[in-house]
Amino acid sequence: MHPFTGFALLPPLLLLTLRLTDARALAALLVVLLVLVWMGGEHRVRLRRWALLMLPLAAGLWLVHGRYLDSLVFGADVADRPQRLYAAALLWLRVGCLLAGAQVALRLAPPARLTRALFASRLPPSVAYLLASPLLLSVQLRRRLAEVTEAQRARGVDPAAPWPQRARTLIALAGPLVVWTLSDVGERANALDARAFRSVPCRTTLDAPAFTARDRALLAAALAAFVLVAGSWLWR
Amino acid sequence: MAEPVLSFEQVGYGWDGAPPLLASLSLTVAAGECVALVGANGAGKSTLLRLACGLLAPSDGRVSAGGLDTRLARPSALARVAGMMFQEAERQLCCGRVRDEVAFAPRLGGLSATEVKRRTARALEATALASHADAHPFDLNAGERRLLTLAALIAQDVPLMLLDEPTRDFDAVQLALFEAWLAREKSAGRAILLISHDYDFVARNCPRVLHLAGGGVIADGPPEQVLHDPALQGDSPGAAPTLPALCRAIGLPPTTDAACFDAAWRVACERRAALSKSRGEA
Amino acid sequence: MALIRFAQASLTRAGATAPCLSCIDFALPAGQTLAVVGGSGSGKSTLAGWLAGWVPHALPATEAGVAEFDGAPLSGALPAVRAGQVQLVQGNPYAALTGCAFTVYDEVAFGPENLGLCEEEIRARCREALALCDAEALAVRAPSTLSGGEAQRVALACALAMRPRLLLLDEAFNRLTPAAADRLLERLRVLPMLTLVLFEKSFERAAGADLMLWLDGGVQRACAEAGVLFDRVLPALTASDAVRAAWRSRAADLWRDGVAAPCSAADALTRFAEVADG
Amino acid sequence: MNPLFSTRTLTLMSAGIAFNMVLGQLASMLKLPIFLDAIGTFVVALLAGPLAALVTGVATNLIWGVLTSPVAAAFAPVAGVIGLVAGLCARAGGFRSLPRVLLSALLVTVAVVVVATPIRAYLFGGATGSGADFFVAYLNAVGSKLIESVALTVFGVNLADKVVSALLAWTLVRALPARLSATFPAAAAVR
Repeated sequence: MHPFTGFALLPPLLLLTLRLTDARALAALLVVLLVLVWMGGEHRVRLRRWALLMLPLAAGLWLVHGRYLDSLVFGADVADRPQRLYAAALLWLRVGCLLAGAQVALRLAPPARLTRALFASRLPPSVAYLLASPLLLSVQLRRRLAEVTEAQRARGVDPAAPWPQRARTLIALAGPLVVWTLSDVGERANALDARAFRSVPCRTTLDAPAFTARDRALLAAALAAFVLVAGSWLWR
Repeated sequence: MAEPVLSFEQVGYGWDGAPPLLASLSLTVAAGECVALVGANGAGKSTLLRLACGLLAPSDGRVSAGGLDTRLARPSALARVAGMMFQEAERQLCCGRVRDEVAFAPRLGGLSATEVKRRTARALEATALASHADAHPFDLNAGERRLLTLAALIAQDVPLMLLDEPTRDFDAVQLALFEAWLAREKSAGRAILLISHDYDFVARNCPRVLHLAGGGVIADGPPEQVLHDPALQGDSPGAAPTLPALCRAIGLPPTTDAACFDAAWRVACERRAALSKSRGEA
Repeated sequence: MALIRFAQASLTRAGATAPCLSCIDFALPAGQTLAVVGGSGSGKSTLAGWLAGWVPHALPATEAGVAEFDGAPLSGALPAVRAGQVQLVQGNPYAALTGCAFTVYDEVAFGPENLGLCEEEIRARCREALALCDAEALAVRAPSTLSGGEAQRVALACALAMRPRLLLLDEAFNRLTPAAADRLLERLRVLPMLTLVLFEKSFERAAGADLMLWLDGGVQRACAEAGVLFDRVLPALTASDAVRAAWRSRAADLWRDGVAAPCSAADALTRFAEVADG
Repeated sequence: MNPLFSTRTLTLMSAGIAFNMVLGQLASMLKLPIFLDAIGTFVVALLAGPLAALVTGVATNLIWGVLTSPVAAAFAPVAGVIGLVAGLCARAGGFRSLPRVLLSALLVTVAVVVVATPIRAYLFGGATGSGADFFVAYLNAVGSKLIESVALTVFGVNLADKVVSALLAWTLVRALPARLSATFPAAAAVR
């Protein structure tokens, strides 16, 4: 399956979450999406990522819209609390659905294939490069961090030190990483130039991810869903 | 005999899922020794250095550096005993100025400001980098950058120094500087274990050479004897170390010392001149 | 006609008053090999960047005098435009990695892909370049996990896959064993249509070239055959003990007239024997 | 034909995006009340100008939106404005000395308040799941309207964040190796 196909499902999903105004329907959608995430690879990481973002957001919304500070500290009148909280819950469910949907789409696009697809796409090479850069850099940064940690350990930096020394350790490890990333900017530009990057408008891509009939069908389905949801909204 | 600075006892090591890289390897390095480690690419030389300073823990056996078991000691304690110069200088540089880079390890070790300053000044002087003290490490050329990692090691002031390909980036002048430093440290009793592919350099500076192959030390002895192994030499006729080879080719007593060779060659030339002169008279 | 022509050329870095390279004056015909020698900080890498077309985008500087590649000015064009003609392999092999690839094969293919060549042509180039550098076994590895020597083979393969007319090797083999480096260099030298420029601080690696250019403090001191420059350049360069012994012997007048200076350790053995026997 | 961004600027922007994401992720993981997700944008603004910084900011949040959090995508215009204003300030000499850096940070903050307040108040009802939500709730409780509470909180949080970010980026750029900074002809003066 083409790595881009998954992302085509996001716009109709966005529209759908906006269209649904019933918390139960949204919750059902969320459950379906979370199950989809859970069924895919790396579900532990992806679900944790989802929870890490959604739980604090829930707390924040609850705090702001429940107006608990008002009633507790100032004794304000909060008769409209249920309505406010219901609206906040809808918002939370929408964000949660989108985040889960993005995780499903990402599952279909492993970094190496996504990068390849970006470079093979009709996007200008420079845009493809910028969009792919976090994927490319994260691999290198992780590798680099391991090297820096090793070199600094040899000089007495203890990655497992107790807290007071931890700040110092953090600086000793982050410093070289930042210096390297910035110094690397020049080298990387030279390397790209040396490989004739952007010298001709149309580059070839070996083993470009194929856009199969199945992708086309899914894309058509996504478009149809988009039209359907939008239409149903306009109809009312 | 005094306690060795570095000792490997029946050490085994292997990366996950791969056949063991090192197996039941034993060796000791004493204070004041300068030992070279040679062997093919991938023989495990760099791994051995990492084991020696505790960056890797052996899967079998025991490694002790300066009396500390590397498996148990904390990095801060090990850093007072063993220091390492990595093969790629860029990977260990972490500060924005040469001066701070040299002072990094002493500062981390919690030394007083005056002591840090003293050590930094001494290290910068020994490596002829004093005039670059305020430069950015990435503005130095490759040879100077390598000298900077040496200066950082000097300031760390450890009894055991592990150097991975220290001479690669040096030009003739920097190499002479480095060899002078090496000679001083040897006589001051520091233990040095280094990896080098420059067998002439090894023969000049390291009285003892270890040949690492097949997961263990297959030869341990003076450079001429160990380096003679065909596995270490290319197919070129100028077998390194080149000076003893030259001596043998022209019938002089083998030596790795330039001054000895020069003296012997001068004598040989004079004798021949006298001989041809007497022949001419006859 | 000369592929590279410099006539009283000099280069001044942006913001500096004194030139960082001056008196550069030589011509190199296509297919020949030039070795630029000098110690650390002598300006070798700057000259390499200049030849690679880095001025003024990647190397902000102004030039004076004549500096031409194939009859056209060396600087001014966008570096990417010249990539199909000139390739520079630097001493730090990790600098050659674009970071746009997840395997070595993709990294080597990245350049030809950017040229917009057809797929068979790209595959043929990758196969050939990897084979020439003995790097076929590395093809499936992740570029960031390569050791120094491996990365150097890959960096060279990346450059060769672009099929350059001029290949600049700035101490490009310093992480390989001497034997491996000699083998690679020998293969490059017999490639048809390739002009080589080596940048070296080792006399012996440089001595095999057709012409030797000596840089000292950014100034061209001399440009001649290795044997002619031997007595002058050796103090500034690294060399094996046997070659250095020959230099001392010549300096001390313990050499026979008519016996040439040695170009390698093996050469030194025979030359010393000639002096001793003759 | 010269491309809009040189290859050098392009690689700088990619590094800027990486900085933004790594630091922003760290700040949100540690639940710091500031974001730290614009340091890379500031660095690009200083070295390559307002346009490159704007693109860097927007790209950061769009990629982020896809990778981890749709909330970030909604704030993409804010990230763009940060880059634009910081770049303009840098070009006008706003990063030549410490007081000027602080003033630039203030200007960026004002711009951010104008753009971010409506997004935060209307799209997310004032909450984004960061430590700052507490302040919104508090201010809201003291009696201000939601939009005012949000604006005040956005201003306070962003002032702290932008001052820290601008200072860090300024220090970083000042400490760059000369060989590198010389290759950015459009770089703003930092001393």
